[in-house]
Amino acid sequence: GCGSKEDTKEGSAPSEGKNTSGAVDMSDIKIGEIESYVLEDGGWCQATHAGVVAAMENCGIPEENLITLENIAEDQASVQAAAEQLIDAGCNVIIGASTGYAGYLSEIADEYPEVTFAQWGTETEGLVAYELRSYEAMFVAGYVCELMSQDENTQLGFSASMNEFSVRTAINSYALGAKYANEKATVKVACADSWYDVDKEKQCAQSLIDAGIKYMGMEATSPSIAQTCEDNGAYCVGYHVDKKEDAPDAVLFSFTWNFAPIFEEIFTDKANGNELKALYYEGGECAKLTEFSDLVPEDIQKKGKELQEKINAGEVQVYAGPLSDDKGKELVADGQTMDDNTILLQDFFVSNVECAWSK
Amino acid sequence: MGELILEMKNITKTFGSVVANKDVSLQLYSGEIHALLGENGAGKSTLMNVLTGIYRPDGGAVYYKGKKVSIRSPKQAVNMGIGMVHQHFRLIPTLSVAENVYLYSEDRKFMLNQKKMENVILECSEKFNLSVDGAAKVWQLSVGEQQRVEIIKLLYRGAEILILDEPSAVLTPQEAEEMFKTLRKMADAGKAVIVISHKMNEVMNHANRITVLKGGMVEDTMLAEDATVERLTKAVVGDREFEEILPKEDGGVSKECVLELNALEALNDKGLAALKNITMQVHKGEIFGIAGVAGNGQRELSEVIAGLRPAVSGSVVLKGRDVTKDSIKGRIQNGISFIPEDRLHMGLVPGLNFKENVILKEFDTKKYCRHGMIDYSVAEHAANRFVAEHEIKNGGIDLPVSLMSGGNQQKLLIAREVDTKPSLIVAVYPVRGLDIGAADAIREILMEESRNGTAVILISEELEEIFKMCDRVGVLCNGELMGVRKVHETDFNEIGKMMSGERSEVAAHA
Amino acid sequence: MRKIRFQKRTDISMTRKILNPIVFVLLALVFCGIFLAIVGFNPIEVYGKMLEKIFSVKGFQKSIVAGLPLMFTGLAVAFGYRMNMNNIGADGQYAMGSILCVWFALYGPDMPAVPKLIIMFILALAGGAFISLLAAIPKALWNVNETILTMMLNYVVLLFLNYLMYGPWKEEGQMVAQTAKIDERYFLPDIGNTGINSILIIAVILAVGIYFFHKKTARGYQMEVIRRSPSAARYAGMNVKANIIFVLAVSGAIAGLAGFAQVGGIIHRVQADLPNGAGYTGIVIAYLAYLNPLVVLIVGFLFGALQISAVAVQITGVPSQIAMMIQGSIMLFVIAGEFFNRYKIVIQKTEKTLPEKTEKKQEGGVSHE
Amino acid sequence: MSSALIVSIISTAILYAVSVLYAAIGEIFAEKAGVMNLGLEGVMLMGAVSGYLVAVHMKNLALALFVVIAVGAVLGLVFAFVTVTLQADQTVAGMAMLTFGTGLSGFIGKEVCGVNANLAFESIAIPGLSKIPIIGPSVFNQNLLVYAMYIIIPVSMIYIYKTRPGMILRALGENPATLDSAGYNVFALRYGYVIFGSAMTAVSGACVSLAYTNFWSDNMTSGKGWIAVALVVFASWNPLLAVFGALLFGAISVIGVDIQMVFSALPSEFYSALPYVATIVALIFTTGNFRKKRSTAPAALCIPYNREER
Ligand SMILES: Nc1ncnc2c1ncn2[C@@H]1O[C@H](COP(=O)(O)OP(=O)(O)OP(=O)(O)O)[C@@H](O)[C@H]1O
Ligand SMILES: Nc1ncnc2c1ncn2[C@@H]1O[C@H](COP(=O)(O)OP(=O)(O)OP(=O)(O)O)[C@@H](O)[C@H]1O
Ligand SMILES: [Mg+2]
Ligand SMILES: [Mg+2]
Repeated sequence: GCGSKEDTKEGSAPSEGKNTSGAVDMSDIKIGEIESYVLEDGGWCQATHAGVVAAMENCGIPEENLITLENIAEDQASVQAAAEQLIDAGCNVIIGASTGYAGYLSEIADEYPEVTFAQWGTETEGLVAYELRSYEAMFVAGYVCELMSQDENTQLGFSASMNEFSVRTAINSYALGAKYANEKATVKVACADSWYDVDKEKQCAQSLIDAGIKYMGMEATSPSIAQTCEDNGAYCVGYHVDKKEDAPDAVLFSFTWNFAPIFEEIFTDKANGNELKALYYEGGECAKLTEFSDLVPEDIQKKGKELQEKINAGEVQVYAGPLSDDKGKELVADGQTMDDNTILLQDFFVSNVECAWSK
Repeated sequence: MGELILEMKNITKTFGSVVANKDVSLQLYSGEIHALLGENGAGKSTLMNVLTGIYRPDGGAVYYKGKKVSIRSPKQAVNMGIGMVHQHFRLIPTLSVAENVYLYSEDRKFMLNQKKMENVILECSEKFNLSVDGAAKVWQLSVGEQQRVEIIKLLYRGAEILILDEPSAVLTPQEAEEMFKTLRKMADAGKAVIVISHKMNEVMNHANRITVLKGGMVEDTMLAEDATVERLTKAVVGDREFEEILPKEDGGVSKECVLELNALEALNDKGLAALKNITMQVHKGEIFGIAGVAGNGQRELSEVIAGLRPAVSGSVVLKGRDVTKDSIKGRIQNGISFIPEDRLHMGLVPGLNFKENVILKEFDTKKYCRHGMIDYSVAEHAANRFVAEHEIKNGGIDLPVSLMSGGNQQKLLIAREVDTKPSLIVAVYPVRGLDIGAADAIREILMEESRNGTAVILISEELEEIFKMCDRVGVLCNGELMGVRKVHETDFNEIGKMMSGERSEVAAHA
Repeated sequence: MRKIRFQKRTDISMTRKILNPIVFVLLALVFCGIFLAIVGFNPIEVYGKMLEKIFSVKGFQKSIVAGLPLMFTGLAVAFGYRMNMNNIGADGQYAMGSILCVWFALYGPDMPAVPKLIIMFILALAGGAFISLLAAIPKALWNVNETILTMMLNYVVLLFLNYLMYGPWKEEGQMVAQTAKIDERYFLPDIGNTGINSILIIAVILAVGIYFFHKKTARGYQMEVIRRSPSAARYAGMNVKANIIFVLAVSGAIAGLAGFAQVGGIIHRVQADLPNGAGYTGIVIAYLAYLNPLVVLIVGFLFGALQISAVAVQITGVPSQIAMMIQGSIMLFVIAGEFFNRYKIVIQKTEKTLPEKTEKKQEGGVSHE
Repeated sequence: MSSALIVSIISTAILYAVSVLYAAIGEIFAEKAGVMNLGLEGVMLMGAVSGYLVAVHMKNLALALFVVIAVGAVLGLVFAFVTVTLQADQTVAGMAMLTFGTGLSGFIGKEVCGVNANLAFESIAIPGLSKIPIIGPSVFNQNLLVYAMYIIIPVSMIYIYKTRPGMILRALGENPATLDSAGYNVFALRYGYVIFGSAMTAVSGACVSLAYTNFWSDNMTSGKGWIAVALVVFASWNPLLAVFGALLFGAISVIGVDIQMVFSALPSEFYSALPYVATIVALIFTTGNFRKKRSTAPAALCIPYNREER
């Protein structure tokens, strides 16, 4: 829920500290959003932007209080110029949506104590970081896919963009979900080595299909994976945003980022003059799966939803021991769970990931 | 002579500040061969380029068959039947001879038929006695052969008015003779021919009328019958003192051997044997002529000596030292100086200015260079010295040499080469395309050098020149040295026979 | 009837040379202004914001920061092209320079700042030169097209860079695909309190050095001869192969310095995709600067300013793509405008009709090409 | 390797190859005419977006293709005006085209970003031929743009090397002055080929947005234009060699992904770099003058023609 006007008035007196900026009226919150690519990318930027817009609406911040800068490269001059430009235009909340911005925004955060810099990623000095427990939803995705593939007894696949921590999180969670459904399940991974490359993404999907895979997860932006699956009678789980439109006959459901609750929390804290947290870290509603499409059988849909509820209730832990990586090294001992910081910055692959390029 | 077919009236053409043509008027009758004479830079090519639509005149008019025409593009000129063989060839090096000819023809068939085209070329070249291989790519041809392709192109297209810009410059006297016969045939068939030339004898023998340009203006026009060498010379070079070179005296040549070639073999650009078992010596203070029809290994010989082309076997010995394996630079330092056939693109850098060209060969020697830095003031000094010593005319030593006339370019090139104090000069067609004044100056420089003890290899197609300047002459045919003669012990006849492949075993070591 | 003719100018005055591009930049802005107005934006406001940004102190500083890597890549490309060596691999050379540089800064031995920086500098040069040599050697020995070689190497080196950034060299405990910051002792200082890093001084010294290299040295002369006539160069005994290797290596080394600039002077670390297309922008800069190293610095700065002002344009609601379009238009107008630097328009009275369109440029002058 | 895998590799490689070949072959024609356009990527994007816009709004593929060609032609006209008439530097003009095209395509494509056109060039199996083992399903079960390319390749080879206009084209890039004095209109010819090349490049864009995949997104060609530029040189300005190069590149990058999944111990970046490394190696072996081969680059490439220049 979003803080009302009363909440604002009730708010504690402005306290000192970098992350507090005193109470402001909700309608005085002016947001500057910095994106590395275009808003309509059908991926990350689109998801972030949708979250910002939804949060503003929920909080009653007028639409015109948002300024968005697209295509801001991750270089110092551009990022800092963008932030300063936004601040000059009156923004008091700057949202940096690309990991690469963290260092540059952190450098200038000091100069603008009244401005809140909300930055995607891990905690960074001077910034308010936000992160999602995306692994929970991906776990369910892997679970559902494995249930579907069990009849045909095929391996699962995963089409990845880069060998990077957030991608690895998606892969591992997906694989663990599959394992949760079937102890023997394994996931084969193909990597495009690019955040966006229509050709490579298509080739990855094609190679997975050629290797006999029928169900795959993905961490990629363009619709080419979904469309390749559709052309070959395979299925995939969409990523970033709802991908159903791209290939209705191939997309089972999608993993989506829902940043609205987090941004709402940040805006409310800002409006109330609460001390802002160094890290806003959410799961559940924030990293969620879309509705299952008809391609997923009823009973499996039900099982999927049940698992989701169990996770939300804390009954199932995704990164629970015993857990070892693909080299056999123990990651989590039996009866323990992995701490979130390790999950966020994971640089391993779990044992049932078949990934040639693990380090 | 037939009726007036073309008339140029008061043509003026300027390039920036250069006035290339001023009030030039010219009449052309069908059935005549009209010769254009004049110094380098007199404006002959420019005038013809105006006629073929390449340049647009600033003033004046052209009348074709009595009607005023404005020739705006080469296309228009070609369609009117005006065809030109340009001084700088207009050939596509990567296409075959046949394709080049076909490109220029009126034939508009969509598909190409290589075999048929080659056959047509074969016929055509047989008919006019201009032998070229239709299937060969143009880049593989010698300059002389390329010239032949240009002429075939024109003949094949069948123009009404034929313009040839210095066609004989790259032909042997025999070839030139043949060509003029062909041109005469065309003229007799009612066509009009304009020939630009620097060779007075040829002009007087073959032309009907002669026009001399000087400084962009018409200096004199006459019937060929009225022409004399004196009159033409005066018109071309003005009142300037003009001495005919006297034939070289026998004797006075040292026994000291500067260059020795032993059983030298080399390949041409096509990878075929171009030099076969060449053995010869050149002595100090001697001018050694190489006679022969172009394309018989002259270029390869000069390049092997200069180091631009590797020898397959045999050796090049300079002043007793085997330099066969030496680099080009090594040979330059050892005193080999080379005046190449393509003076503008190999001997000089056209886009660079005068003084930058002066230092081309010695830019990194003590003369011009200290600690890796070039001292341009020394270069400027040398440039001014060259200008003064050799009466080189140029727009200023800071202008690109491409703007200088051919004669002056060659003077610059030779002045630079001589300035390196070489022990051997290899000069390939050094006076090709030069006006008589410039040619004379170039020859005089070479003679002077040999008098000072430099050995000179003079590759030339003009036997007259060889007989006047050389001590000995060797004849190249098909890459073989047919024989070597002292010029005083032989005659045109014998050399001519050797040029056509008759071997003569008389030894001629001085 | 009047006839428009283009007459070649014999000499072009300095004022014209400087004024002409300015006029055509303005024309480009007018063109884009009309476009902006059509799609519903106020061009005056948009341009106002742009100028405001460029002429603010911060904007100026940012423009220099953004322009610095471009200056190096521009110098690199211009240096290569002075001998007709088309080096479009400045991106990869820049990346390799930064990799070696940051490697030494982070993992090299601890030592005083000056020797450390000198070694970093040399390694950046070496990294760039190494990549460029991979193209230079096949070019020199077997005349393999250097344009394609350098371009392909870009992809390879950038994949290598990203491998390091996402993999083994990634800063511990951080998400960002970048190395840790180098030790503060090894930061290059700012120039006084201008907020501009002293790396600019290196760029200026380098540009002046290259300028005199071309003008005065025997090597510079050789490059000029080879550029204009390789056959004359061979004739004069110059070692064309060695010069190709030399020129490409130096060009790559200069591009490598962009990496040094980042590590030593700007971001003090290396991140994924660091070059960000600077090598390609460098091509444009080099050509627009007529390959003159001093002009490269100015054009490099202007491109930095353009990049920064593109941000400002978006503030007014104009999509980022239009900012890009404006950049493209400016480039197109400026080079098209070059024509009027070389030719002047003469309107003549004639009795004839206009000549065909394609035959406009027939009046010439003394050629200086 | 199973035959299904071979079929898949071949057909994916073909699909990839065709999407760059339109641009590469178009550019071969333009460069043989003496004009180089480095900004193929910009033109490609404009082609991709305009085709997609028409597909979304008009639901008509033929019309989409027509508009793509028209847009490419208009961009070609602009490029020709700048480089042929105004004799501007072709390198910068190309880069300007790249920036301009990328920007403009992104802008006009905003509204169809993420919109599914549901209209694309679908694979059509050729009766009979598609039954041949391996070759059939990989080569003769493709979309119309691929089949058109099967025709364009031999036609362009015949055109360039066997016809009179092709010979003129070869001459145009070598020595325009020669053609000029032989009465050909050098300017008109250059305009024609530049426009043709640009239109072909735009079709390459359509291959990406309407056949290879079916969507539009900003900058979606992600570097294909540069690959096409490289391909032209790689192929020594010969369309057939370009086909070979494009297939090689496509196949290696597909196989790279396949072996990436099988062989361990190397980072995936290594496999992603393979096609580029292979291009370098192949370039050295095919164009290196080990046997004193002549350079095949058109001699007048990038040099504006001006009659009075000398
Ligand atoms: N395109 C051009 N641009 C500038 N100047 C030119 C051009 N063409 C010719 N000139 C100048 O015009 C003058 C006449 O040149 P032209 O080539 O007509 O002389 P020419 O009589 O043919 O000489 P040559 O005997 O050397 O062939 C020369 O001074 C030359 O430098
Ligand atoms: N401030 C400037 N603005 C625009 N163009 C310039 C400027 N300064 C120089 N140029 C151009 O840059 C080019 C290179 O300049 P430079 O002074 O090196 O010329 P150059 O004398 O031809 O040099 P070089 O002799 O080494 O070739 C020249 O064409 C010149 O017109
Ligand atoms: Mg002439
Ligand atoms: Mg100069």
